[in-house]
Amino acid sequence: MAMMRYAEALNLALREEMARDDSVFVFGEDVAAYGGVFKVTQGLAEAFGDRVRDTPISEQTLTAMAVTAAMAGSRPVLEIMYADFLPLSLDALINQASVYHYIWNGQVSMPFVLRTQGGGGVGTGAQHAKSLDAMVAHVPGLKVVAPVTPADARALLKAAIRDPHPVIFLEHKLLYNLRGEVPEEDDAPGEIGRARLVREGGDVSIFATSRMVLEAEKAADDLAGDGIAAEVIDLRSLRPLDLGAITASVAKTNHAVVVNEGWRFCGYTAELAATIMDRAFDDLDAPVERVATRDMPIPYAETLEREVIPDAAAIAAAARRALA
Amino acid sequence: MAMMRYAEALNLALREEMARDDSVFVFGEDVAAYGGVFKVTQGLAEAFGDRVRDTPISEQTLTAMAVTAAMAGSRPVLEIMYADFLPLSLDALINQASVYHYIWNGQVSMPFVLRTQGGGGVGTGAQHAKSLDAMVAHVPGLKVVAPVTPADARALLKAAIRDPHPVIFLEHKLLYNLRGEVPEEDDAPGEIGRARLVREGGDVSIFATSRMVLEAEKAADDLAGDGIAAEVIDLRSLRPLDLGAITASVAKTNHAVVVNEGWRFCGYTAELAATIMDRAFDDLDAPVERVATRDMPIPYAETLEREVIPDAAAIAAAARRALA
Amino acid sequence: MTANSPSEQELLEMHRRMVLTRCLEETLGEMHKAGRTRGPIHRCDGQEAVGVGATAALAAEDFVTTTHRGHAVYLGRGLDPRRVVAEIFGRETGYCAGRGGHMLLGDVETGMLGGNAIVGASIPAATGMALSMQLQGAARVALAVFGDGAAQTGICHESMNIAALWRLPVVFLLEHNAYGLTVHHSAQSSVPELSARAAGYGMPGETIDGNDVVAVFQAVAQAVQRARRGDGPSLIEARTYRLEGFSTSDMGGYQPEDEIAKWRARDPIMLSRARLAEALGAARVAACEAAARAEMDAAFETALADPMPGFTPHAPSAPYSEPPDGGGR
Amino acid sequence: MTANSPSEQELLEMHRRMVLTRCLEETLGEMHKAGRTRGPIHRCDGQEAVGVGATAALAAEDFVTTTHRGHAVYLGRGLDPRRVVAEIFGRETGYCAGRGGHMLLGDVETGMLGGNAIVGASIPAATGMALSMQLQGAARVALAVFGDGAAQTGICHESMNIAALWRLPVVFLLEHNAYGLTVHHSAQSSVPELSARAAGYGMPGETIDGNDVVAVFQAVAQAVQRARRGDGPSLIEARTYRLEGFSTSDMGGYQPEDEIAKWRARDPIMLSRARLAEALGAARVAACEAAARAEMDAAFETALADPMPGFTPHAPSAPYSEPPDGGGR
Ligand SMILES: Cc1ncc(C[n+]2csc(CCOP(=O)(O)OP(=O)(O)O)c2C)c(N)n1
Ligand SMILES: Cc1ncc(C[n+]2csc(CCOP(=O)(O)OP(=O)(O)O)c2C)c(N)n1
Ligand SMILES: [Mg+2]
Ligand SMILES: [Mg+2]
Repeated sequence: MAMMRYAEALNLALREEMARDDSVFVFGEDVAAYGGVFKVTQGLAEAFGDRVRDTPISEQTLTAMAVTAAMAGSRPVLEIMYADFLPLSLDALINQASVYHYIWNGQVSMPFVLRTQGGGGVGTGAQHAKSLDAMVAHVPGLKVVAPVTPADARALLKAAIRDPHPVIFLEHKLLYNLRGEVPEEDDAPGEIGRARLVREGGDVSIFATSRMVLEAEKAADDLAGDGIAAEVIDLRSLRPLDLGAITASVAKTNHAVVVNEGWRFCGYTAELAATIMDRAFDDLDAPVERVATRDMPIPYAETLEREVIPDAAAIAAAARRALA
Repeated sequence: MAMMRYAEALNLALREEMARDDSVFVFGEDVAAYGGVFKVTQGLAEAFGDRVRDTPISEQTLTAMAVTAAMAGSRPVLEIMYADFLPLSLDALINQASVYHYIWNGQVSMPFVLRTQGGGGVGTGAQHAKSLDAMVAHVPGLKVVAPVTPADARALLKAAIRDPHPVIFLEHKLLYNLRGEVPEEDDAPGEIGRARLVREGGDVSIFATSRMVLEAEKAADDLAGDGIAAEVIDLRSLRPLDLGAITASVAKTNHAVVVNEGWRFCGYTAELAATIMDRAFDDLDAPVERVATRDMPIPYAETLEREVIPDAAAIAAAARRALA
Repeated sequence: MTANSPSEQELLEMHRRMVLTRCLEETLGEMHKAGRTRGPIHRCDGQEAVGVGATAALAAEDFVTTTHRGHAVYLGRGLDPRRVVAEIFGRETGYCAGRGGHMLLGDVETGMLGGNAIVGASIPAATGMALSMQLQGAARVALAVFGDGAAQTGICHESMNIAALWRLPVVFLLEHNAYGLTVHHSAQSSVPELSARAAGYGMPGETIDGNDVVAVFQAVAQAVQRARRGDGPSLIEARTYRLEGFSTSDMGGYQPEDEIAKWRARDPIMLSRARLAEALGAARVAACEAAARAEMDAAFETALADPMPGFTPHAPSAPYSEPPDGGGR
Repeated sequence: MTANSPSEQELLEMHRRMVLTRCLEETLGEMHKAGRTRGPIHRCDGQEAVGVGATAALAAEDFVTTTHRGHAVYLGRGLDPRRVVAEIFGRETGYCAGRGGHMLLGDVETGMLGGNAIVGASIPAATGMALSMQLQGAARVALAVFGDGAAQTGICHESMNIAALWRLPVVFLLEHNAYGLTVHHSAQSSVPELSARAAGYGMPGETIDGNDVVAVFQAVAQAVQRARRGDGPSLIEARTYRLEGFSTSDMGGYQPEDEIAKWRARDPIMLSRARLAEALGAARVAACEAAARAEMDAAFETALADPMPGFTPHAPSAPYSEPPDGGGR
């Protein structure tokens, strides 16, 4: 076991996979010489030379190149600096990556990873603070993961790199400095598609993603003060979903809150709410409560931004509504 | 009243609004000399000259230009030939159009319309048959409408052009030849945000969008054979939703089926199902049934395509499941 | 004779593939009129020299990507006509078991990866394959075929910049047929000669006669050599013309008759036939053409008798299914 | 003296605005060190001549769009320093009531529409405004300021092609400061001189000294005249240098010391000061600078005392609310 930052855990996973498999390469803006603006790729260029490349600012083409470099035998790991730029990647994801495995009748697989980071809270403004999880999760053929702990960051990035299909790997700007135990000796990849039970509880299930898991934990603390036992589940994998974990928890608590930092309307919480209704309708004593970012651009000023992005208080309030 | 094709009704609306307001202009691929590949803009170039422009194949920039041309005092109507290309427009929609009205504190409005057409059923293949409604409906500050009848096509396009905010106008390749009555003498714009009651019924509510409304009507016929009275509601406006119409219908029938031609996971039916649960939980006797396109690329061969895109049979089966 | 001059045998084979393509297009035209095709079909009559000449200049292990109008590339690359026709008609025996159709045909065996109906997408596609080859240290080249309309897309610019910057082994072949859908290039492109843009990326650019299969072969062969040597990409603008309209759903009216006539007089198959007849005698050429015609006829006959695919949700659609136990409708 | 030569008064005013900008940047740097800024701030120290010289060449009714590094454009365009500072510190009195921050500042009054933090987005933004002006028959021009990194984006290509094709009244001003974030232009761009790309669109292109405010003014004034005449767009590449790193979150280490020193010796404010001192006397220039400094200090003092905005969900956020009765969390 070693304590390390989330960003360091990602760096470790990249190093391990690049050392293990020559076909893995890393590219993106500022990832080589500078080591990435969040320092996730630090030192990789020194260790792996040309397999780590700084690129021009051309997200659309870089994503399309990841798809076909993967078809041609490489395992690209592309860094898109902010999730806000995912719209630039979407054509390649929807009209290329999503298509070929099925349409070409299984002739090709596309083992690439698109790493990006989203989320707000630090005054980066409307074009650098969004979570567009729902947009990528909507695309068939993509897997979407969003680890919260350093250990999961490492294990799931390794799994993503080894996966024969495209994986969108969602990080969060406020997670990079989070420290946690990482079992250095165990270098097995994680399993994509499994949720993580963060905290057990019998009264209400809170299903959250990415940094919202930390807010959900705080909300659970708050609720505990009122004698409410909240179960907190970190979904980890946004697609595919761990349906077993979800339905088992709702069967126990009969109340559910779903939390995601993206916008609400047509957002990721809609799928979670609809899926829970579909799979656990008879277990539900109240409608699933959705906690999401307000349906508006994210303002710069701190006094405004904090009203727009969800926090522990909003989650606790939703849990209380569910139980009311 | 005049009988006309859906495409003709759109053409009429464009003519009327261009004649009424000099600031309206139309641009897009093949819209001028050829009159549009679906002939919606036929004759406009002859009538309005330079205000109708053929463009290079540059969707990303064309969309961004629509945003700022609108800011600068024009009312652009941009045609994006296939909804499959909406990913190319998304950066301009999410990172530009969505942003400015709020972020600039109300200094600007952006009265532009993005017309496009989606949907499958005629062998156009994985890159020309999709419905990406959920992607645009997710973006705050955009309105999204999808008329089904020629009368609504005309009235809502006029409303969209006059709206001070961006409107995404979703057509369907299989609707263009649909004929219907259009009240030529009444040239008032429609009202965005109002659903249309297509058929009354007391047993189950079917909420559908675009061409799926026609399939829902066929499903209702089929269900009627079994003595099941289905209420069919054409949402018309995907954002904003007509919540009153939705909750009133569910209060009456206690069962709901939601239908959209986009993919299921994180798709538009998820929002509908979640919203209905949220607003009408106590009225629901069964979970909301979702009918959507299978989560996979749309195959070319007819034998495959028809298994992937929803039809009346799938809708009727969902209604029967809801009532089971 | 330059180092890139095709042998007589190669010339005859290119001719055969052009004729094969023309037979495919003409039969598709008839089938369309008879109401037997599904979805739009983009014929390349008059442009066969581009796809055929270019693919003839590739090695077996090279890659090629093409557009919605890729029939000459498919057959130029040596794909089996029967399986091409089967794919166009959505049969289980098609290259993609009917899932792709004529615009999205892909074949891993021959590196034909693949047709692409998003305008411009063939460009970054080939560039990505070239990057993979460079990283793998493989002397394999990727050829991107794309249209004059596609040259105006953002990904064309981004790809050319990246390819030139990194000296990727890719060849950019701009198939300039004067129109992007119904719009003349003068209303789409700010410059009449698109090869002029190569200078903005510091790579060689030239405009050639795209109706001369030998000129195409030679220009592409030279660019392929350059790429294989590690000297980076080139841009070749092959001027040609689309004789049969944009697609089977084209309502026509925008291609002037005299323009069509002018280009019909320079039909690439006619030009090639004349050249070959001189070298090999008219009889040998006629025999070659007849064989090609017969081969394509047989391809249609067999393919049309092949079965349509049945829907089996989970093979190879497994990665798409969500939730795991079914998803979909 | 050409027709585009600024008067002495204009020169002094440009100098004042450059100094105003430098004071803003330096004070922001101090505030950042003191932990009083929020989010990244992109300073333009050393590049002031580009934004200031260019906006000085515009008429009052023209439009300008800029980047995440737009301070010289804001102040060059004559925006009120107090409201600029207020916006940077998220105050209710800022140009956007604190909603935009320093990267997304917009002001309809002056046509400063606006800063943009999506790299490249200022280019189609200005092009769209120019299209609107052309259609309205207005003799108003749109100026797009963008970086050398932005020149590699697809929208740059698409916009230049469309603007040249339609002869739109737009001026493309490429502010080449040698880096895109931390990456040197030689690792981003396939050609050393980006003005070379203008030829690919059939428009004039030139590379100028971006640290000489007069050179910038003259080049932009000429391009603006051309655009206003209806002769279409131009590309101006202004070579300059970013003295203070990418942003306040830059960890440095990639800009060589001797490179910085070389450019520091050509500081645009120094160059302008020397020229003006010769013409007007050092005292007058010093007085002008002191006044600018005082104005910016006052702007900070007032702005920092201004209130933060309070959250009111529905004004002007009405079009966003969904469902109508609240939405959001
Ligand atoms: C991104 C995108 N925009 C628009 C279309 C519709 N479309 C299909 S082909 C075509 C014209 C392409 O012109 P060109 O690249 O010259 O190819 P050609 O058809 O002439 O072979 C258009 C606009 C598309 N398929 N993809
Ligand atoms: C589409 C997009 N990609 C990446 C970024 C992150 N980013 C912000 S500024 C920048 C560098 C821009 O370089 P340049 O255009 O030269 O402007 P400069 O910072 O030098 O003024 C990058 C990569 C972004 N904001 N938008
Ligand atoms: Mg063409
Ligand atoms: Mg720069």
